[in-house]
Amino acid sequence: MQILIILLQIVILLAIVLLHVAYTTYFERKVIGHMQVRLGPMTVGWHGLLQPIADGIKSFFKEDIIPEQADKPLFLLAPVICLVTMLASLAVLPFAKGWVLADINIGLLFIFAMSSLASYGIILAGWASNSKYTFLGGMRSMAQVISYEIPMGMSLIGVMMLSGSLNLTEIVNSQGGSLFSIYLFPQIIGFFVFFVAMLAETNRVPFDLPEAETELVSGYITEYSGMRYAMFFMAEYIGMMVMASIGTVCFLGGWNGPFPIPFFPPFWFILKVYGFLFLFIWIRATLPRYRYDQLMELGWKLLIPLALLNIFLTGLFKAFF
Amino acid sequence: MESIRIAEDLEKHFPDSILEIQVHRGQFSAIVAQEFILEMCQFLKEKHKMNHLNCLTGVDNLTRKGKHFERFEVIYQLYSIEHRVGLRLKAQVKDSDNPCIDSITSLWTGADWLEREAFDLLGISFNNHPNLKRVLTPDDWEGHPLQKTYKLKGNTEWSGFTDLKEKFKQLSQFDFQNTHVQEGTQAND
Amino acid sequence: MGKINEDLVHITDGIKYIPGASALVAPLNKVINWGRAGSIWPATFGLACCAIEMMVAGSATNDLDRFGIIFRASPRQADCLILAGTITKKMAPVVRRVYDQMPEPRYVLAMGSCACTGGVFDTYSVVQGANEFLPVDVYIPGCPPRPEALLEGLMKLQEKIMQEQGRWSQFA
Amino acid sequence: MTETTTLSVPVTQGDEDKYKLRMGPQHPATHGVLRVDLELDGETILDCYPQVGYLHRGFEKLAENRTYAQNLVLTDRLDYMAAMANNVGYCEAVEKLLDINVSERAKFLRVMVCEMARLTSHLLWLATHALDIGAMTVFLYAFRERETLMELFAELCGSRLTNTYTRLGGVRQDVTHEIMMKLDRFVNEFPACIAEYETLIDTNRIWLKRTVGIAPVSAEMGLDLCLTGASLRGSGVDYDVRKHMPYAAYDQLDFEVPLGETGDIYARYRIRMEEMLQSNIILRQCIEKMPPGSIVGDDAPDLIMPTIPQKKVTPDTSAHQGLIKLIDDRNVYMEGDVYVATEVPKGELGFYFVSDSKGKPYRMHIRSPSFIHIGALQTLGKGVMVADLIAIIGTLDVVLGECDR
Repeated sequence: MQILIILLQIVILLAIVLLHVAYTTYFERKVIGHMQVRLGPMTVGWHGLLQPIADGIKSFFKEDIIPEQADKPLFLLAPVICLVTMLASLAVLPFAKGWVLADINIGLLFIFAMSSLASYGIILAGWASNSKYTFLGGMRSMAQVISYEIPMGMSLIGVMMLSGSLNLTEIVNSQGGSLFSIYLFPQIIGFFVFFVAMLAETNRVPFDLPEAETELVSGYITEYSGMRYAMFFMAEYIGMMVMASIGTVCFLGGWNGPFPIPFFPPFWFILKVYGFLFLFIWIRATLPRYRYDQLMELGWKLLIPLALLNIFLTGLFKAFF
Repeated sequence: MESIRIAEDLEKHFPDSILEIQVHRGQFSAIVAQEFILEMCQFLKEKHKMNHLNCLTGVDNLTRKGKHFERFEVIYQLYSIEHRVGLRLKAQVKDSDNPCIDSITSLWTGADWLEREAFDLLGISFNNHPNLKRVLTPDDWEGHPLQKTYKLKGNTEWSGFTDLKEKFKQLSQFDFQNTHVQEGTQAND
Repeated sequence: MGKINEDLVHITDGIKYIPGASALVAPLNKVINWGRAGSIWPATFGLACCAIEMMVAGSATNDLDRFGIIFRASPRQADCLILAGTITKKMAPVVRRVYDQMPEPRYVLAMGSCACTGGVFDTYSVVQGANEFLPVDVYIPGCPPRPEALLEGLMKLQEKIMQEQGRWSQFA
Repeated sequence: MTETTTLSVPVTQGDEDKYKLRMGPQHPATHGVLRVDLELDGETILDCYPQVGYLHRGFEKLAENRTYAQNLVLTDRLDYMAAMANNVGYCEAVEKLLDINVSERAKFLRVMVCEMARLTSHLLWLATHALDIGAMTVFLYAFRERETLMELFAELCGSRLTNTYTRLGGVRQDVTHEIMMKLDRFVNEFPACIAEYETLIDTNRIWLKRTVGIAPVSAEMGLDLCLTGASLRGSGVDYDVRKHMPYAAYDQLDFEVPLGETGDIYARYRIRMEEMLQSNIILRQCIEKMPPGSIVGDDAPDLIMPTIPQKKVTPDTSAHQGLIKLIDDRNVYMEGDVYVATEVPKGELGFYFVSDSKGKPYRMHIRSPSFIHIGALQTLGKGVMVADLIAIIGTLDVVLGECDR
């Protein structure tokens, strides 16, 4: 019976998240459209509201091409790895007080592990397609993920030190004593490092090198078509949501808000996540793209020292106050 | 210095090679023999600061009559950015079956592609050219399109295109045919 | 491609249908066609002058994104190929290759006089119309067509998609 | 081009550690159908071989089979981003060859459309260059202003992109008051638009990182590679055909030629932005100084728009009645050759004509800047990274229609 309830919870969570993912794409197209003095989807449904559904149906009924020279098992496996790891990391996210599937005490580490695993999907996709652009995309992704995992992990050490826990619910609860009940101000350096690393982890502009459209066609997903492409697409957007959730939980006080909303506790959480998503989109519409070596430089020469400084300052803070 | 002075100076240095100096609509051109074309260009570039190569191309004189004209000629349009004067050299290429002239890529790297183009479209070869291959037409193209003997629609079909048509014929059986239409819903056109 | 077998009921020349399947098939057809018509993703593939007008059609004034049309860089993810410009004989094998890389269902729009018929370039190196080596679905005349004409062509393509029957790709 | 590697291709000895990549002809960043064969070491380019000809339509051969007036139509399809400038270049060359006079008003109209074409071309360049580097919003902002100009073209001559506006001896149609009013409004508003693009990219740190110091071209190197236009002026060489060999009414107008120093991508970007402002100044002068009078010269030989639209056109009605007169009739063609250069947005566009005293050109050669700039890519592309190569292709501002002809 217990298992059945958990299964039911999983199904409900997945359904809601996938629907959100679909409408995140719609949200992105609309917001970017308006930023670029145009309208975005308008004709499929009222104001284009059915656009993600149409895209989904189309992708599902597309032919699924497996290139002749591809490494077939890995080619089939890669999108699954990407999607499953991203979905798995949803399990530990606390959407509201008690609204969490698995309240494990290494939540933050679990999410790091999963997002690192997802990069294997990208690398395998780049390798298995046996095409030159995908290979370059996979290589770039590998370098990027390795360089940005480190500052990302380090930027959150400050939060761990302040809260004294890796459990995400604990982290949210412990933020009550800070300014405005969020860790943003005591951890402002950490937040900056985290935010930049988050953009890089999710392969978004200005760090969208693995799928740089004008350089590598579509990067690691160049050879994927139909549903498999859609799986990568979903994985990317779930990744964005997971990262935005981590940011919300660790720096913005999770589900806590200025006043509690009755009957729907995750309101503030969702609002903050969508705020993050809006930032992602805003940056996409504004900034050019870094070059590969400049990206490495930024990661190793700027972000890691900053993250170390943050740890040091937090340590001093903890020692004296 | 004006173009005519430069042309005269050129004639002084290469007396045997200059066949004629022409003027048409105020533009000076020197018809020259092909032997010392590289030296002439170098002379103009270094002495008269003609450092900008406007244009390099060839002409097929098959149906055009002229006093000094050979079958092929190569045109060099030079310009001095400093002195704001230009001069055109028209080198007559002697051998009409296997036309060949010295390359000036040692003076202007940019002449590389212009010479390749002249080779591609007119069939004029250039000695000492680093990479004399076809540039506009495919590598296995037959004939040189800008020769006067070449027809506008081409003398022969390119083999790559006939292969493609053959492939299209074979593959077209797999194209989707909308034949499963029921009577009532058939396209009403 | 639907499976052609003995059980199909023959109506007239070239028109057959599966008995009893229509009650199930027709609504599904409609849903699939609606999905496809609502999200036509063309490959980013400009050949010549018309590509500029294609870019204009994608930009703010006409905004193809309104119709759910976004350009995909990789032909593997594209549904339709807009032949925007002159196709030369040297380019034709490449165009065919891009078409071959696209997954079914795929559509071809010939945009502009050159892609339709060769246009003013009746010379040794120009293909006289894309239909010499590609199955073209929609022809858009003009040299180059205005962006509005491209929109019209895409809508004609949507109409054509809505009339399709039984094009279910890997399931058929 | 998503090419799956064909593993059966034999690898030559010593080449095993080079990663060979064929970029194009179908690639989002190659501005049409350019193909670049790359040999990579990681992401650094060891060798770069541009391949063109995928849009070779046989212009020069076709021109030999058509009359001078008919060829005018072809020039639109050369540099289709600035068709007007090509029209003007072609007409200037043929008028020089056939010794045809142009009326004063037509000269100013030509300068006007030329500069409008320069603006459209530079706006498109800015849009695609920014998109190549990854800033996608500039693309849509630049297209917004470009549309205004395109619609003005449509109003002026009925076509947006392939205009065929000029005629031998003049232009096709006179401007109306509304067009001038609209142009005036555009000229007044345009500097603010430039400022808007600059807020997006000009001092953006990422933009600067991607452009400053990348692929510098010294003045000697630029001349050696036969670069022209903004690509050469970015290196500090003062060569602008509008100043050096003035055509149309450029000698009566007051404008400056912006020069760069470093010759890198950023310098060329700045130059094109400054050129847009200069074009704006020229346009303003055109509006103010536009002389009255006829739009065709007195001895213009052919293809003037009929002044009485419904009147039947026969080949032998004379030009003075304002009707079409075929160019074959006039026996004015002298034997000879001319080379006439004009400054189009991409650089120096030259037409070399050989006439054998017939109604058709004996030989027409087009010195297209893009062709030479792509040739220079081989030198410029060595030793940079793949992402830089995209930026270099963008900054050279090549258009394949003009390159391949």
